[in-house]
Amino acid sequence: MQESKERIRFDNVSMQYQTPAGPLEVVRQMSFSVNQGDFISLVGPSGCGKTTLLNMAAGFIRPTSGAVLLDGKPITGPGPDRGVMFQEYGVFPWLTVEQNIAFGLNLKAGGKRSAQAKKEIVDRYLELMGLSSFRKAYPKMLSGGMRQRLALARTYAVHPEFVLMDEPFGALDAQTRSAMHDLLLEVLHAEGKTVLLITHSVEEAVYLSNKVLVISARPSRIQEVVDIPFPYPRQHTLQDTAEFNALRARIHHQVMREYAAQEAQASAGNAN
Amino acid sequence: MQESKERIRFDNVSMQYQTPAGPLEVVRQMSFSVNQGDFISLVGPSGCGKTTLLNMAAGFIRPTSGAVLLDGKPITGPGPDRGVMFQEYGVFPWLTVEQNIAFGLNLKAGGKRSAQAKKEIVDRYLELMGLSSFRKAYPKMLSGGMRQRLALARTYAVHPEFVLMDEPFGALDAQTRSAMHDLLLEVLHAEGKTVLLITHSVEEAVYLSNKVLVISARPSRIQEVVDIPFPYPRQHTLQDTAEFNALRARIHHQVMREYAAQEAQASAGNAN
Amino acid sequence: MNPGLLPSPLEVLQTFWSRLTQAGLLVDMLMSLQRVLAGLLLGMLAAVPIGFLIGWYKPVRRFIDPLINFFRALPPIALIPLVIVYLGIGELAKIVILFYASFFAAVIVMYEGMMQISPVYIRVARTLGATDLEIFLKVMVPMTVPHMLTALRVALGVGWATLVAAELVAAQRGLGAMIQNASAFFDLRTIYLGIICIGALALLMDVALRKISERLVSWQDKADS
Amino acid sequence: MNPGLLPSPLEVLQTFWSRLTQAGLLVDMLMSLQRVLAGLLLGMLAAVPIGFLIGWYKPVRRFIDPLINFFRALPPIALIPLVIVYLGIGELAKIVILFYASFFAAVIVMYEGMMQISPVYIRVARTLGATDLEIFLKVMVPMTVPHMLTALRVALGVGWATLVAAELVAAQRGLGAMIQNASAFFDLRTIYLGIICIGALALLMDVALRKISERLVSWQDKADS
Amino acid sequence: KTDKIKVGYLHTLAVDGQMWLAESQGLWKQQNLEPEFVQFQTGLELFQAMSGGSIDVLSTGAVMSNFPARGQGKVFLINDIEFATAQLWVHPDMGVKTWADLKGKKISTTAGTTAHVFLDTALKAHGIDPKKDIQIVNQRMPDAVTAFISKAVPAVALWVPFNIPVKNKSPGAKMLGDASAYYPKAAIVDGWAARNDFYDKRKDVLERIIRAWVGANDYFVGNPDKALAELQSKRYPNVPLPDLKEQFHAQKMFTSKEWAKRYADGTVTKWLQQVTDFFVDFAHISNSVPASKYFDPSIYLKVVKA
Ligand SMILES: Nc1ncnc2c1ncn2[C@@H]1O[C@H](COP(=O)(O)OP(=O)(O)OP(=O)(O)O)[C@@H](O)[C@H]1O
Ligand SMILES: Nc1ncnc2c1ncn2[C@@H]1O[C@H](COP(=O)(O)OP(=O)(O)OP(=O)(O)O)[C@@H](O)[C@H]1O
Ligand SMILES: [Mg+2]
Ligand SMILES: [Mg+2]
Repeated sequence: MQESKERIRFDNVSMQYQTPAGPLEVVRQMSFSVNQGDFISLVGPSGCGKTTLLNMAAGFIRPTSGAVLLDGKPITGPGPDRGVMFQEYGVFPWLTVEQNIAFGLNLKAGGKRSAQAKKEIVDRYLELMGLSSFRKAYPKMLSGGMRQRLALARTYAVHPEFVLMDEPFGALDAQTRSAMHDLLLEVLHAEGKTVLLITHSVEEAVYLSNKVLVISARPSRIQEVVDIPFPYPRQHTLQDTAEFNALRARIHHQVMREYAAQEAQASAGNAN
Repeated sequence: MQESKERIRFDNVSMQYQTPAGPLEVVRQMSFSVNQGDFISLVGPSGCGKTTLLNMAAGFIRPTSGAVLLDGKPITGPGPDRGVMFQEYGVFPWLTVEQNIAFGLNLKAGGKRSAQAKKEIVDRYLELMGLSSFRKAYPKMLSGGMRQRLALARTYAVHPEFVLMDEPFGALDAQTRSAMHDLLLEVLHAEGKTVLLITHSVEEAVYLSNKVLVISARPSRIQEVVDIPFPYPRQHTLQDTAEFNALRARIHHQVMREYAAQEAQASAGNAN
Repeated sequence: MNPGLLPSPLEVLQTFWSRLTQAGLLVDMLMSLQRVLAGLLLGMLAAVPIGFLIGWYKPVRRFIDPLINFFRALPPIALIPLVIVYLGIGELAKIVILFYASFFAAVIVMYEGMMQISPVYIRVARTLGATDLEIFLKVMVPMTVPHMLTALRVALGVGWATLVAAELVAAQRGLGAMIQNASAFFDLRTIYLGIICIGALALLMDVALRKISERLVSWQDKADS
Repeated sequence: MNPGLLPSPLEVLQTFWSRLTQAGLLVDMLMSLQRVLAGLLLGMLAAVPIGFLIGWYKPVRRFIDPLINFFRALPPIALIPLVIVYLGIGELAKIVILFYASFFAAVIVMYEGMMQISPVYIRVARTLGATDLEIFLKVMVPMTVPHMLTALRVALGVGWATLVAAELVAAQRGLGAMIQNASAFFDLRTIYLGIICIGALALLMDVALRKISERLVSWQDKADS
Repeated sequence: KTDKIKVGYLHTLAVDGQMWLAESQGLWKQQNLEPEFVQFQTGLELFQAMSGGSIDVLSTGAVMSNFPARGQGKVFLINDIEFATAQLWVHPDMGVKTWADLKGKKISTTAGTTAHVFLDTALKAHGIDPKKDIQIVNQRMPDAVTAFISKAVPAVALWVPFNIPVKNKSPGAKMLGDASAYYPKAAIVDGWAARNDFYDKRKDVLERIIRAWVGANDYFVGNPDKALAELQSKRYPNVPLPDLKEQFHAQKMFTSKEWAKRYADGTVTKWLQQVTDFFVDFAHISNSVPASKYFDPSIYLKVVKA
């Protein structure tokens, strides 16, 4: 992957939440950028502020200080250029599976498409996600993993420029997950999307990304930026190579240290 | 682990859901039993019916045919003997973190404990889960992984005889997850609990259980019952042994085949 | 207690029969039904977008909310003089009073419902590029359908309960007018007949509404044990 | 339009001042406030458990629901004869009418609220060993606090709007009595003064209620953009 | 030994004038009565309260001939005649200048009240069928007057003091007639009724009520100016004295001796029966009690010899 244009930039970003017990510093002076075509993964201990960072890029919250820029301009709100897959899915309970997928396509922002074109997109994702036989079902009839896949399909269907994903494969079994990886790489490879992924699986991060950001415990900073040198397209066999496993182990180790720090801090009870 | 008394028995259980598109057969004639002190993991493709099986043991739904028995008597409803950790957590949004943990302790079923004893339990789990500094926070201020840990704490705090858990560690990073494994084994080891665990991590299943049930794609049957021969207490180093990894790979392979079957079925669109 | 004050069910039944056959009870029922339906319909049509507005735009809320809380507390009877002066004593005047009552009962339920929508759905819609209007139409409206139905049920009861007041505006026919004429002459049987008719019609409408609402919110995951 | 039928704000203000200083307007306000509060309180006390019962026990629902829908549509005015005959003309009679109005407005909101509680919370509580009563007290009640507050706000408006009817029962003092006495003399200024006082008191109560409710439901994750 | 009694009343001069005069002159106390006065808004609630036992006796207007005819209460005392208190007002500029012009028009009034009874009598006297030729718009009186002033209806049958806002706010309006035109052939009387069981058991109390009333009534008839000034200052502070005087002149009063004659010769009974007939006709009262049964002149005649 070549060096390319900077798109999203976190510029000395800090974030404090107001809690009843006083302000809680979550992110401290963090800077990094996401270039065109990047696939960046964020790994770090639970509660370190990954969702917070993603929400900033999505435009739902603003940093207490510093700025999050998109093509040099501060992000002021969400937009269809940045597709977001939420940790809680946010599948619309009042819509059927196929209506959920079609939701974005039927918006004005989804552009003009013929009914036939929309149907084709919906059908394609229904099949890719293994939900074809549930197209008319309401979300309450789906299993946890099926809901997660539905949310994925809905995000992919509108073909956003950026894909921001918060643990998008957490509720999937190993095999479904692996298929979802392939699909994601395929979609990206075909369309040159830029991705920001939050994951707890270091393996997943290494396999998918060209860059892994290891985030430290709260108040979080960037602990390490690991460039992943494997070329795209990637094959499953990559995961069996020694280089892959060495990288994985190194990052694993890094995260581990972070966890210990977080532990110590939590026990001390000094954060809140 | 020695052969011991049978506690929960799935006896030729079948389950059909009514959907607008007609009945959906999820579980087909499944039989297995859970003995006193067992730690049984269920692995299988997303949507195969794992949560359905757990809900039967918990007493929320009844099989369409067959029976789920507890000590020989059909299960007619939920009870405090069977602690359940739900896939959606179900953390009470109107209670603070510590109130959530104390919820079960303050019920009549929680028995009589002094305020001091309750506080000790709550404090202990707050610390074990790394939530001490958030004791007065409402769930809306927690991250996804923190909510999951809170739900765990609430389940453990009442010390149920059976612990039924649905992907309890899915939202946790590798290190937190590992700590949670230790905690679970510790709790079990100390108190001889019986556990039924649903997980997508074969590694986790092998590391924790004495028996892994591989469930097939819908309509689900038991594909294989794998006895895990490693003695308790277990050490992390176990995961680096060849035996462990051989078992893991075997089960992985099994699940993989199941996934392919599920795939084929979904594409055919014959389920619904 | 003086038994003469409470007519027996049989007497009410007799009155029912004689009014049905001779005094056009059906016409009264129909007139009242029409008015309540019209008031309810208009009330809901106004309550839904206004409930949305105040649930959505903070500045609007700050301005409109006190107004709504002031006006919804005013007794519908108090409106009658105003209505007569500005709208006369025709059908419109009565419907306006029923509109008033149903609107204010419904808008507050709508508004509180809007406030309880989980923010995640709105966020999702935004990231998919939904405009404010689309969020309203495609997220708020379907999510508040259960609240809308509650609002409608509340408004339905309030509407019928206001009927007598509405028909104080010079109604010649209608159950409310019938009750008033009967009270002027202490005709208790007809008063109770009218009351029972109102209750029965309201009950029927409510049953119908619940049937519809079960359909509309079949997607909801309801607790049943 | 005839301007003589609408007193100017200044005239109403003058009337306000003279009634405040000479005619004990404060007493009227206090009396009415007391009655509305009492009716509201009793109404809510009944609506919460009954809303729970019908939201919870299907058999009870099937039996009580039609009754509630019948009675809540009855105009409070229609109750007056019954109330006078059976409860006399004392304070109790007026409060019962206000109770009636607030109860039926609140119970339906409560009940619909109960029906919308996500079943997962009830399931969690059951697995922790909660009894029906504990589920009611520790899950249903806190989860329906937002609905309870909505119910209370709805009932508040309905209560004030029913005040005039309630004070038809031989009230000597109170804003409703003041309005009625003034109507007997076509004293428009006092009528409008009374109406404005009702609106203002209701508004104040509503503001107070919202302040309390913001506290009580601070745990809720609300949409604000 | 004093007797406590609960007295319900409507707050209008024709109904509570004598009652308040007796109070201010201490006549109730003289009769060893300790009345508790409870004000009501309409005759309906008044009679309901009496039937329910909340009050013992009541003083009211034309409904006197309605409720007792249904067996609720016994009339034992007459206050005065609604002489010119009931009036018909019209808008000449809406095409109603004469009685004949009323045909086919809407007339607002409050059903079952003095005004309605008067309207019925007057229309019949002018050859207009109240059921077919005109349309009665039933409203509460303030609403009826509002409708008339804002010209939603061309005519209104009202009672004093509602003539005052009409005069003030509709200068073009004209009074077509009042109830005095039909006196003495027909008259609407105001007066007192007692609860059935109270009437049966406590005739002694009713006698003492009459005694107190007689003193006040004769004072009122003898010194109307003084009495009105007193009533205005104590009981009608919001009604200007001239308005109150106008109301006074609209009602016809007699000394207690004069009343005794009319009790004795059946005139009062006849008047009551006429109004009862109206109600029976209008509201289809089945097996109504005739005035001769619900009106008992004997107690009054025992106190005041004819
Ligand atoms: N209430 C319901 N009505 C209809 N179908 C249902 C219902 N609940 C579950 N199902 C269907 O039953 C099947 C099994 O669901 P279940 O939730 O048990 O799967 P699971 O194994 O837990 O999957 P996951 O790993 O994704 O959570 C799914 O296909 C789902 O669509
Ligand atoms: N609205 C809020 N108010 C107060 N504190 C908050 C709020 N949202 C998040 N936090 C706190 O900020 C910290 C970071 O939260 P965030 O959700 O970003 O974590 P995360 O890295 O996504 O964790 P996880 O992996 O568990 O999802 C947590 O300690 C959380 O308690
Ligand atoms: Mg997160
Ligand atoms: Mg599941």
